[in-house]
Amino acid sequence: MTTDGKATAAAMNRSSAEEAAKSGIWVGIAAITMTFAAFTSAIIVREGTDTSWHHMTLPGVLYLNTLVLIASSITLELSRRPVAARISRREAAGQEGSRSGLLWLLVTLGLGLMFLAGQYAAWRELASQGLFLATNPSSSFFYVLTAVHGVHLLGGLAALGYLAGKLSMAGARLRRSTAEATSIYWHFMGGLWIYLLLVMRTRL
Amino acid sequence: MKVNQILMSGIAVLAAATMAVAAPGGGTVSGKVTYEGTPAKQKPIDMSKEPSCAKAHATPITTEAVVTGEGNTLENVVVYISAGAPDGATAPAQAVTITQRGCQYVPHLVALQVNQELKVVNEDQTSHNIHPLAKANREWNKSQPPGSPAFTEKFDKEEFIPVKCNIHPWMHSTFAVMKTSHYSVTAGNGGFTLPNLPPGKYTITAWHESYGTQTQDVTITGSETKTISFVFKAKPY
Amino acid sequence: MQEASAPQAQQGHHGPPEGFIRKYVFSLDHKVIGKQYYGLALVAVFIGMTLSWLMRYHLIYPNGKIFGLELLSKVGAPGGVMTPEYYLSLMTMHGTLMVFFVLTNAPFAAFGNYFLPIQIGAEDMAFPRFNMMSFWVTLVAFLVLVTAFFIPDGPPISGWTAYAPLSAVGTDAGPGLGWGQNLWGLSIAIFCVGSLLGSLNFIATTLDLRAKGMTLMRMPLCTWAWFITACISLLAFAVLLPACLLLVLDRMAGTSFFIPAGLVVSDRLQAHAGGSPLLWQHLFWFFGHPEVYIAILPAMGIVSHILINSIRRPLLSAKVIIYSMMSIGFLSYMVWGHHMFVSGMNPFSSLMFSFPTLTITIPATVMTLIWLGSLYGARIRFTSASLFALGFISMFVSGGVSGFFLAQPSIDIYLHATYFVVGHFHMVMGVAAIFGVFAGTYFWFPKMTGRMMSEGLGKVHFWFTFIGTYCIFMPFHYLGLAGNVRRYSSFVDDFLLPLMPVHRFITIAALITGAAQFIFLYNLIHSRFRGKVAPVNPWEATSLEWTIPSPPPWNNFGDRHPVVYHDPHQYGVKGSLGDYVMQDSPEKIENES
Amino acid sequence: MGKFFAVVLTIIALVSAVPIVMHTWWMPPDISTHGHAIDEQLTDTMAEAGFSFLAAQLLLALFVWKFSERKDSGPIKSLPGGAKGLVIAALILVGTEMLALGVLGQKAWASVYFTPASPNALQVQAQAGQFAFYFRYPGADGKFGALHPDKIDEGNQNYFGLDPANEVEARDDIVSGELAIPANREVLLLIHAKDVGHSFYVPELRIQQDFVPGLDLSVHFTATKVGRYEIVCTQLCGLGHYNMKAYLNVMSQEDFDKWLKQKASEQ
Repeated sequence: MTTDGKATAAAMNRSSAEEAAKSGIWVGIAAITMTFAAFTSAIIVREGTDTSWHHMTLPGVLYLNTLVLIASSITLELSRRPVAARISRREAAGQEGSRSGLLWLLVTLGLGLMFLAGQYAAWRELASQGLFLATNPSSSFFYVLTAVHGVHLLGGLAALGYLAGKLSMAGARLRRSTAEATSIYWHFMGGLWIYLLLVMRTRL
Repeated sequence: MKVNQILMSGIAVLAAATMAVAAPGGGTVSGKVTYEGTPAKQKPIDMSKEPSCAKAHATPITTEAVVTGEGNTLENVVVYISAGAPDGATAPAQAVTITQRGCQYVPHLVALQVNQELKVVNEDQTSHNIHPLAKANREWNKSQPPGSPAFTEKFDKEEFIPVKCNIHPWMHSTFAVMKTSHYSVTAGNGGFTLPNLPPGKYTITAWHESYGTQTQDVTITGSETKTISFVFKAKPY
Repeated sequence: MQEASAPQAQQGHHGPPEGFIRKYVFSLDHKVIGKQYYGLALVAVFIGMTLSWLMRYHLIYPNGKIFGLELLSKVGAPGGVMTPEYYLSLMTMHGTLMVFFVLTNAPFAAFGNYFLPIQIGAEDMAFPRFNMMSFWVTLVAFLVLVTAFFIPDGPPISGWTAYAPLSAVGTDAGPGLGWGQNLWGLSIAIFCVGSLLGSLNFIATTLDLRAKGMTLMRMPLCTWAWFITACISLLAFAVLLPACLLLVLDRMAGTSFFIPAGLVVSDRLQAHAGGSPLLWQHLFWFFGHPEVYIAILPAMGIVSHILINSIRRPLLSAKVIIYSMMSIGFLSYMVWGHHMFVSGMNPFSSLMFSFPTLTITIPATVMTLIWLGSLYGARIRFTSASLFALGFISMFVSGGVSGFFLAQPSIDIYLHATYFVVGHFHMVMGVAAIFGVFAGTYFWFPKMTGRMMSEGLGKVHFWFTFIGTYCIFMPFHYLGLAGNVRRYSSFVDDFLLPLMPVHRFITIAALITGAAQFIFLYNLIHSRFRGKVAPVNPWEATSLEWTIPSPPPWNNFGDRHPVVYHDPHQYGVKGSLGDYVMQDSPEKIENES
Repeated sequence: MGKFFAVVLTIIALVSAVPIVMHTWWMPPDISTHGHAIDEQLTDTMAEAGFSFLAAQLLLALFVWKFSERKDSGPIKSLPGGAKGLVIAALILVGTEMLALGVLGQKAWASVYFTPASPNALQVQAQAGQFAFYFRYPGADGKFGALHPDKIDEGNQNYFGLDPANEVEARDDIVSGELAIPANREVLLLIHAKDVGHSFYVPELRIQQDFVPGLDLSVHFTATKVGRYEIVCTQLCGLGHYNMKAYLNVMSQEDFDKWLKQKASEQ
């Protein structure tokens, strides 16, 4: 410990920085959970005070979207092992990694975009029924929840894009923690969506 | 002689076109506004929340939504030419004044022309708020603390604007913003006069804040005085 | 995990900044960001204080002319006479600026950013880019809010609590409720984003970037306070953000989250239906009460940190302080309903909210007793910093005891919305937290700038501020007991007229105390350029910030990676060369726990 | 410096307590049947809070006096009992104190909120709007006419939005700008907000209740002393908030009957 204190300390700092990305993402998830908990309680309070609560039928495309999002989580997991291999190989000897990680990552990205497109289709469907943001409380909550979830999902897409970019560039350095944090966040987005779907289905 | 006449009437038309008020001579429409039926009872206003104003009135004043005179006459009716009057009347330079005195708008109704200045004065020892609930014009909402100077405002569109004081809910008024310069507000005897009308066909409208509008068509051929009357239906509630 | 070699530059960390912009404007350096936060809070606090002067003057001379006020707003102050709505505008801006941009920024974001990484031996925050962003986002929030002064309608009049539907229905409800209120909602939403980013950074940094040997229990108490505050703030702002979003949608998109049916505002039937005004109150106070602790906990930490240095001995128990702060943080989420006792909430829930509120008294009392008990047998050094730390204890007690009353729903029936409440929160969260900031400023200024502040001026400033704030805020309680309602722009009720002499006294005290703050401003600016050059450790303190040069280099510890051997409470140590042992000194200490 | 601090702090603490002890600015005398419970609770709390305040400030002053600028170089001493003693003391003393206040406080709260109004209480509806209170009595038929927000017309003094043209119940409703009530009779006040949030506060009556738009609440109370008291708004409601008030007129039963008759003739 005393002989090469400087190098060890630097290494320690480095691994702590890796840890930080992971704690960071969990802390972020805590905050997002809190935000959606607030929305949920708003729905419950709002429903309780309203004598003429309009229930609505959720657009059918939402269920398809859900499947797409679940599929994206699976493809992300499929990319995990090759990406991890790529990272450790790069760190060990600086070799080029396999392309399959990148491929699965791009598939995930594509599925994510498909989900957003599907959400947009759901909005269009509601709009064609004459249900807009301000039409009634159910539709207000529907647009707000899907929009806020969508914005958070866009953040996840940006992270996926960043990962894919790094992977496709030869010689670019990619940190394991970035990859892990991104995948934790993406799975969380999926879980959050299923929760929201349940809330919207039972309450709105 | 004839040429002279033509010239004169030409000048008159020209003058009427540019400045309608200035048409000298011409015809006059006058008359009376009355009501039939039982008007709603005007309730006394409880000003106890504003002691300085309550003191200003020996006996409690009543609301002024419907003010009547002897012989069923109706006060605060705006009678004006709604069609037929030459356009382009320019606003008089003189401002009309509305005063807040004893937590009341004096006068209760102000008629003024588009772009004419309205001067707002607070004579009370309390803050007032003037909030014209305009739709066509720009809505504004200003407070006037005691001791602050009078201010002026203008309206650029024709509109009957209900006005309220946000601090004293019983204070209500109307700003009748007129496009024409031919208008008259009935006094206690219900009478109105629209003088200096060049020959032509006119639609005369009478407007009351509670009873709405009535119209009549009148044709002026020379310098005669036409008498017309409006009768509004009053309801107890 | 085996690491083969150290990489050349660490990602997330940065090299020495180059160029003016990178160094001082868009800096990634937590120290510069901390100073930027401090500067923002300083600007905000002087604006806020000026507003309070204008309000206090108006309260005793409601028809008095204020020179120059007409220039700021012709509609708000025709002829220099303040209108009732402009009073409320100034009040709203005072509250919002002080709570968000001063009490949240100064003790937490400013000092926390500067000293948290140093005190745990880190080179920077975990995510320097997020850190920079959080400041700039906060600055945007500030600018958006202040813009409200310069729009024709003026700032909003609905108070810093922005109760719906007053804040939601728009200009029908009064001036300032158009774009002024929109700007307010947007500003607060943006502020939430900045605070969330900041809190995330604080938590990750504390958890993962501590130097070798820096166990959690060896962290200084102020680091603990910032850490706990970050946890509170993360959850609180995560609720205020959606609440603001819904409010802005109600205002701008025609939704009805907070607006019920059948409202007739300014003779106009509103087109909304079904919303719940109480929903806004619940969401707001779920944030609002923890916000009180976001303001006060960092001050408690800073004061504890400075106190042990001034009294030259450890606190009776640092652990108890830490656990008390944690339980306060935890309880702060269970008490929001005590702001709503008379709001028509179910009377049973009032009781449910009353008990945890009363329970908060216990950790608060424990902390006070620990501070007091630690003075026993000490050797107190009197610096400006220690005076403000002692003043903090006094203020915290004075503001705290009035909480006994307001925690009880039955008494709250009488005291709710009176000046008693105003006195209570100004003392306990306003003045007490500001005392913490003053203490921190006098204490850390040498480290932040490399120069000492004038102690003489500092003490003059303390005496004016200490006596002055008591003169201002103690009488607020008397007014409240006599039933004086808050948020009135002038006092026209018969039962309030006999209280005018008290108001006059308060206004005079406020003008003098406010003026004394310019002594502080002068001291701050003058010492920055002309102060005595500061040594590395002027106060003979133990924590890591005092082991590095004043001001610290861009990477704090240079190439050194500090190793920590002790907790920071080693004052009055027997057998040591001085009476204190620094955290990174390998010296062995007898009986160290 | 330390001694100076101690002296100043002692003076501040003692001077602060004087107006409280002397009741220089104090609650107006209570005129309600439930108010004494609140007053007692407040007095008890004041005793406990006052004691805590003085004890803490004077202890702070004392310790600062004693341990400032100690000249001897002796070792630091510690408070006998240490942290553990203090924590236990705080837990027991403050814990029981707070528990006692909490439990006792319930009684006063319950007297206002948990007992229902008696069925023959006088029903009055209070409506708050920017920036005045209006009160409505059901009139001879004992029934309130329905409220129609679209019919509200302040210029005609139709503050509640009644529809007397179509509804018989509304015709005899008595609307007044002051709240007149008979002494010693329970009053059930039905709380209704017209526009934004307001609050009904009569310090003498020890009653404060918010008007929440969209949520019709009620409070009940019995006034015992004849007199005229101010009702003020305590919930920020807009620019005229400071000026939003009405009078509570507590009368004898005969006077009240007369008043009601006179008001009915004005409608």
